[in-house]
Amino acid sequence: MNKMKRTGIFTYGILIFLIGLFIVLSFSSPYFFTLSNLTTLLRQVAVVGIITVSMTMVILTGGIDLSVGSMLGLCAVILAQLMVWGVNMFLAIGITLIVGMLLGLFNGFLINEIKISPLISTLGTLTIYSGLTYIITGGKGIFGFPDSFSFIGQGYLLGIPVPIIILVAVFAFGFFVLNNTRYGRYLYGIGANEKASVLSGVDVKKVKYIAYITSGLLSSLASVVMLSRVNSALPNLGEGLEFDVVTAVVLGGISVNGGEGRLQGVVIGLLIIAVLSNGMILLGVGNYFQTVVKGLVLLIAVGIDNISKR
Amino acid sequence: MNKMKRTGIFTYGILIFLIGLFIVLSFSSPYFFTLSNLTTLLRQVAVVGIITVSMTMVILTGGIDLSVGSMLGLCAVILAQLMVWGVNMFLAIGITLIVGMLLGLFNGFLINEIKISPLISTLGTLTIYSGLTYIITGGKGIFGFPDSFSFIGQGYLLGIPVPIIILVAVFAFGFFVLNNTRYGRYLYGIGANEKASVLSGVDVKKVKYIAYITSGLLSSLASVVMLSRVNSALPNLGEGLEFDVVTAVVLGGISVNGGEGRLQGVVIGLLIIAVLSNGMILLGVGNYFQTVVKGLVLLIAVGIDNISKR
Amino acid sequence: MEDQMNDYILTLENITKEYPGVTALNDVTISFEKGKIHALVGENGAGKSTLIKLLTGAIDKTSGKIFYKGEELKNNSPIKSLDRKIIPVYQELNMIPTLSVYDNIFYGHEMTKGIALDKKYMREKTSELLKQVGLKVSPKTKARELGVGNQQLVEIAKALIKDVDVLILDEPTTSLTDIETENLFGIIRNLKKRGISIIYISHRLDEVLQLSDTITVLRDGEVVDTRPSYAFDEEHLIKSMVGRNLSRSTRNKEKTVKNEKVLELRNVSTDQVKNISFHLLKGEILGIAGLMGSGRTELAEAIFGRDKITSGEIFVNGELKKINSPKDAVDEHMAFITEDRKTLGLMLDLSVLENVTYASLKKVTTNGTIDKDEEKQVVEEILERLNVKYASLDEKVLNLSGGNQQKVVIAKWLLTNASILIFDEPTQGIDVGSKEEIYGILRKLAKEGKSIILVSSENEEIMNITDRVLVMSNGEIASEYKSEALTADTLFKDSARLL
Amino acid sequence: TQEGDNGSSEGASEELRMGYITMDLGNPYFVKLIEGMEEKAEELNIELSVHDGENEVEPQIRAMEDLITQQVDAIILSANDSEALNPMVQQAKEAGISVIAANAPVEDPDAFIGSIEYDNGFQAGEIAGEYIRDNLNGEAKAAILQLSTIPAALERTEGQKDGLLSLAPDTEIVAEPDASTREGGLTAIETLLQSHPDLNVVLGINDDAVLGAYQAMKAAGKDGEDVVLVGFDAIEEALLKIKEGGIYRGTIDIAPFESGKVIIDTADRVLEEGPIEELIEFPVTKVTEENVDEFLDE
Ligand SMILES: Nc1ncnc2c1ncn2[C@@H]1O[C@H](COP(=O)(O)OP(=O)(O)OP(=O)(O)O)[C@@H](O)[C@H]1O
Ligand SMILES: Nc1ncnc2c1ncn2[C@@H]1O[C@H](COP(=O)(O)OP(=O)(O)OP(=O)(O)O)[C@@H](O)[C@H]1O
Ligand SMILES: [Mg+2]
Ligand SMILES: [Mg+2]
Repeated sequence: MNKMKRTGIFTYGILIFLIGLFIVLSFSSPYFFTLSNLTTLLRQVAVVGIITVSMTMVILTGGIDLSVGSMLGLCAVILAQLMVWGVNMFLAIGITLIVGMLLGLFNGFLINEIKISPLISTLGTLTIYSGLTYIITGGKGIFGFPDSFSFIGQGYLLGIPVPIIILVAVFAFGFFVLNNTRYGRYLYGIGANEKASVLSGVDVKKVKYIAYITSGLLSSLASVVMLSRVNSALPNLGEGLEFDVVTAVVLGGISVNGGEGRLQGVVIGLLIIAVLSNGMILLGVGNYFQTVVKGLVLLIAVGIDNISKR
Repeated sequence: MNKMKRTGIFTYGILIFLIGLFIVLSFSSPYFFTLSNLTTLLRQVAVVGIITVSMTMVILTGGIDLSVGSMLGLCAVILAQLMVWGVNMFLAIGITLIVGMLLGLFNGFLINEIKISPLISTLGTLTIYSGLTYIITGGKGIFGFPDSFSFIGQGYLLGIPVPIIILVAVFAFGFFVLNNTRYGRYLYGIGANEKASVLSGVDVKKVKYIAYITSGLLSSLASVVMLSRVNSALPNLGEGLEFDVVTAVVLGGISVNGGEGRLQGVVIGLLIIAVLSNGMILLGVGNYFQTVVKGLVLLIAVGIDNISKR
Repeated sequence: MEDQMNDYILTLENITKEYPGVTALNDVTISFEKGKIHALVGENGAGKSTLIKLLTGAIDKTSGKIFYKGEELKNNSPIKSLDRKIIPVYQELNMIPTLSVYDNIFYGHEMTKGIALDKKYMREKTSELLKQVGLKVSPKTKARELGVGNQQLVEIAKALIKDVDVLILDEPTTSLTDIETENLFGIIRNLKKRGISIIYISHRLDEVLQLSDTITVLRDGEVVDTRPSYAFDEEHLIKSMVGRNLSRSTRNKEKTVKNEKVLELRNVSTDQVKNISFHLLKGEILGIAGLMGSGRTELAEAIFGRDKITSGEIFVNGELKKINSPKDAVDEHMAFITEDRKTLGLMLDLSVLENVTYASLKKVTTNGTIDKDEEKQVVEEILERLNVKYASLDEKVLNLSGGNQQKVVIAKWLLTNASILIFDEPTQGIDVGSKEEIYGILRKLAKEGKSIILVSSENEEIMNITDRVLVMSNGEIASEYKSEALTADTLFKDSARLL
Repeated sequence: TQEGDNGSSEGASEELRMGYITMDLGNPYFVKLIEGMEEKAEELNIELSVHDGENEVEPQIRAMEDLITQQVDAIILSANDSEALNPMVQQAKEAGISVIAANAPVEDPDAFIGSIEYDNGFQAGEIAGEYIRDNLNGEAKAAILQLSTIPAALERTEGQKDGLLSLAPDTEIVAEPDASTREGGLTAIETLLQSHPDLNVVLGINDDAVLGAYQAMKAAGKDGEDVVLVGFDAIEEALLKIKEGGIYRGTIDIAPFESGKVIIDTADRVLEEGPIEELIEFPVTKVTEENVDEFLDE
């Protein structure tokens, strides 16, 4: 039942593409290759980037989590409401992270126990979580947080923006888990052949639970960064985010069928997405053309990667 | 545990759910179970329904076509523009259908020749086609069609609304192809074991080309119905449609991994979606709650189906 | 050259096939005579399957020429070679699991009436064919519901339905029992009578000697010998395959069995097997024999927690245990080497290294972190011992030859600390030399106090390796023998007893 | 649509550079607004770049950051949420960039041009209310098509309801489904006509949705004197329907093209003369059959 070899394994093609993009943009816009712009760019991509790590884990098992944007929105709204009610900031953040994990747990429950496919499960919870968000907010924004809260999204530590530090830490964690732990092996193994994993005595359910809970956790961590960045919890915060996250992951060479791909590829996929939208804004590409260019670049990036693999 | 058959194959569970939904709604609203309302409901679902047939074909091969909404939008805009320029209606429709097939061909090309995974290929063209639509319209609507054009979306033939006739014809075609032709077998075979299909002498590329071209064709057929229904080509026509289409197909038990599921399941999936949104409007469910209910129903429907299979 | 063309239907000239890091075939020249049975033999990884795939266009050659009926084959592909009536049965099964048996048999060559499928005709024709190959299932059965052996028979039927000039069989008998094998030989001889040329690959050398007209021996991608079959005997053949003399062990077993029940089943039933009671002793090798479909695999799966037990009890080391999942079984120190390596045993897209340690990661991890150096060392050691041929530890298992893949499955379970090992057709596709090695390992394990259940369709294996044998028939245990007391004849009779 | 070609080339320092961040480019109102802005910008030799807010705040913040990096002269912002954008506005100002708020207020801008959504909606409601009062004895069954996921849209809907009820207090509002597109309006009204065959008033968040409602009403044969549809935005298609004198009774012209020009003018003034304290109002006009010709000429 094994499929033909799948496209999309990370190779140098996509790295070369990224470098090419860098060079072209540096020559086209004097603002692009500046420390300040590159920092801005990384800061902007932090929210998506944090979630790509857990999405990579989930997709490696052969699953998907479409509810990440909704979880982010719901967590942000809960965090905002707690802070507005005067709950201590750290406690509020702690509660939010736990809520995120519970949301992820529910996804895991649907997938493991009710055996609903990950696509449908998380499509369902995407809708449910986002509906809850609107119900909580009544469609309006929640704002008015302690000043210190803005540190997470807007502050600096040793001259480096805090979101970037968080992003790097999450990726470091991801690298370690995927490359050096037993759990990481199981993620790959389950995606490559779930039945064989079961027969090898791996607790497949547990591995999946952890993956989806991590997805909830990182979505809620991202919501903290996001909320601190935008300073107001609108119910549509995070809407459509799953699109960017999945694109970065798959562009980075993680096979949607699971079991294949490396996190370093995802770093590159993420950077391509970030550089591209930043670059087009700098160049003042017309908005409608931006859409076309984005699509083309996505295809060209993967296309070059495939051709370089022949 | 692994001997359990895959989740998502069509069984009676989902049919029972649909019947249950019918009964509940009939008791909750006196307007639901009327010929006029059921006709309206079918008419409304025709556009999505037409595309579910080709989406089923594509998903059976183990692929996906996310660009259907964009293709619909682009085709509608082209058809509108042609008619506004005074091109004969039938000629304009003919051209539009050919354009649809070409758009599908391009998807097939990316998947077959550049070997970009279907998800990424059609995500890319989703963006590109929709960008083109905005460029053509400049973001505004195109309107002013011959009166006779409204027949397709709003007319009746022997007392039956034309969109419903088209929908039924497309499904009949789909049933025949999937159950009674070689091509139908190959769709299943490729999805279940692509490598074995190659070795068995199946022209896998050709089969996939046809599937994606059909997807383009039916999207453009749907665009004709849609345009005739709304009477004005706005660039956002069809946006997000892929969501409904994929949901109906997967709810109907077509495995996203390909090779499994029956079109009769898709009919039921489609009806559940249609009945649900119609029912909630009739009952006047609050907008935010509608979202939550939709997600819940999706999960419960599939959940019941799974449990009935144990 | 010219007049040779009349006798030879297929000729390979100086064929070389290179993969990154491996030369699978090196300057191979072979000619296949029309209307003859030509066998290919060689160790695992010698290049036999590669040669077949080149012939059918499933892969491209690096250099060299192939002639068919006097014409050079260029831009070959599976579609074209099927059109040329070169019909292969590949070593790896190529079923469409979600389609029915009859759909599978006609797949790619469906019969139609107008544009609609002629299902009735196809079903009837399939029934006929299934009878011919000795498979008793309905044509409407889904392929995925069949065991490996039955799938193999469907593959053979799938080849027979076609109009054939050259029939290629790559290890068709690995998962068949003697009855189906004999049946197949009958079919092959018939085809030969009709002037059809046959290329036959097998590790069962007795079969090869009995069936073929010519034998070619491959070693490390090169042809080392080609002769008429009568010019070989088994010893000679092995020598030319392996490149040295191989001592083949006979029944010189040491007594290692201790009178201590490590596993006991009492009246165990599942949907597939009925009322099974037996015990396994410490240090014992217990054979399970039977016909195809007799439920041997199902029994193994029931013990290992893969199949639901509907009634009965299982005792491990004298204690009643509920084994509800393979994980429970592994926790009870059991191991299960499945017969279906492709769908149940291996993660084909993962590396050799990842596959081998997958079931025993705990051994090389501390606090969840893998000690990669240690892991590498452990893996290299076991692969060396099993004589596995691979380019690098990072290579995908998919790229290994069939026999080497099988060895990886075995390696994976040998690394665990299991004390009860269930082997389901463990030596399928494994070459003679390595088989001896594996038998040696089994005995050593028994001597160390481990207990082994060996499910096998090879009578010789059953009779030579085990201490005791259960014969299954139609989902039940028909009889039990001390291995010394068992003969091929009784085995055959008992297998059919409950049918 | 913009002149990106000479945009980033050096030596263009004489030209003023401005960035405009819209709420959502998928919305025809903003498309029109931008056209007005672009025309005016070209006239004044201003280089204008446009950034899509995609109906969210994150893209707007991102665009703010990018524009600050580029050191444009002025940022024009139609904030999707002022709370979210306030910090960025301050950052921009600290970086010496003038910030002009359009459509929606932010904290301490250099100028604010806009209108109050509630008031705009109220006027739309009045059109319907007046018709119901004068022609239908003040009795009617109404549906309001809303867009409940956007705060500004919620305010407009509130205004519409209040405006309607202020003149025709006996009107029964039977449903308020979400619908902001042609297909959405069509489907919603088709369905509502099943449960409320006597539904005769539809107010919508935009002309798009109401044009969909128009299709549904027509198809149901409801094109009599008792039917009242009132849209919003005054897009051409709606104006043509109003001119026909049928059931499409009115819409609200918020003059996007003109407003666009005003925005650029104001921004230019701010750069020359400094901040403007008072609110500069967009022209907002009720459009009905009586005055529709004035709007169709453009
Ligand atoms: N796709 C591939 N990529 C890399 N190496 C390959 C690939 N396919 C086969 N090989 C290598 O080519 C060699 C020959 O393999 P082949 O399958 O022909 O052996 P074989 O003689 O059929 O062995 P067996 O008896 O085990 O089936 C092996 O070393 C194998 O690892
Ligand atoms: N998933 C399944 N669903 C239905 N029937 C099955 C399934 N798996 C196995 N069977 C049937 O159970 C019976 C016994 O299985 P199986 O053929 O594996 O037994 P076996 O004695 O191990 O023989 P083999 O040599 O074929 O492995 C067969 O008739 C097979 O078709
Ligand atoms: Mg082989
Ligand atoms: Mg078996």
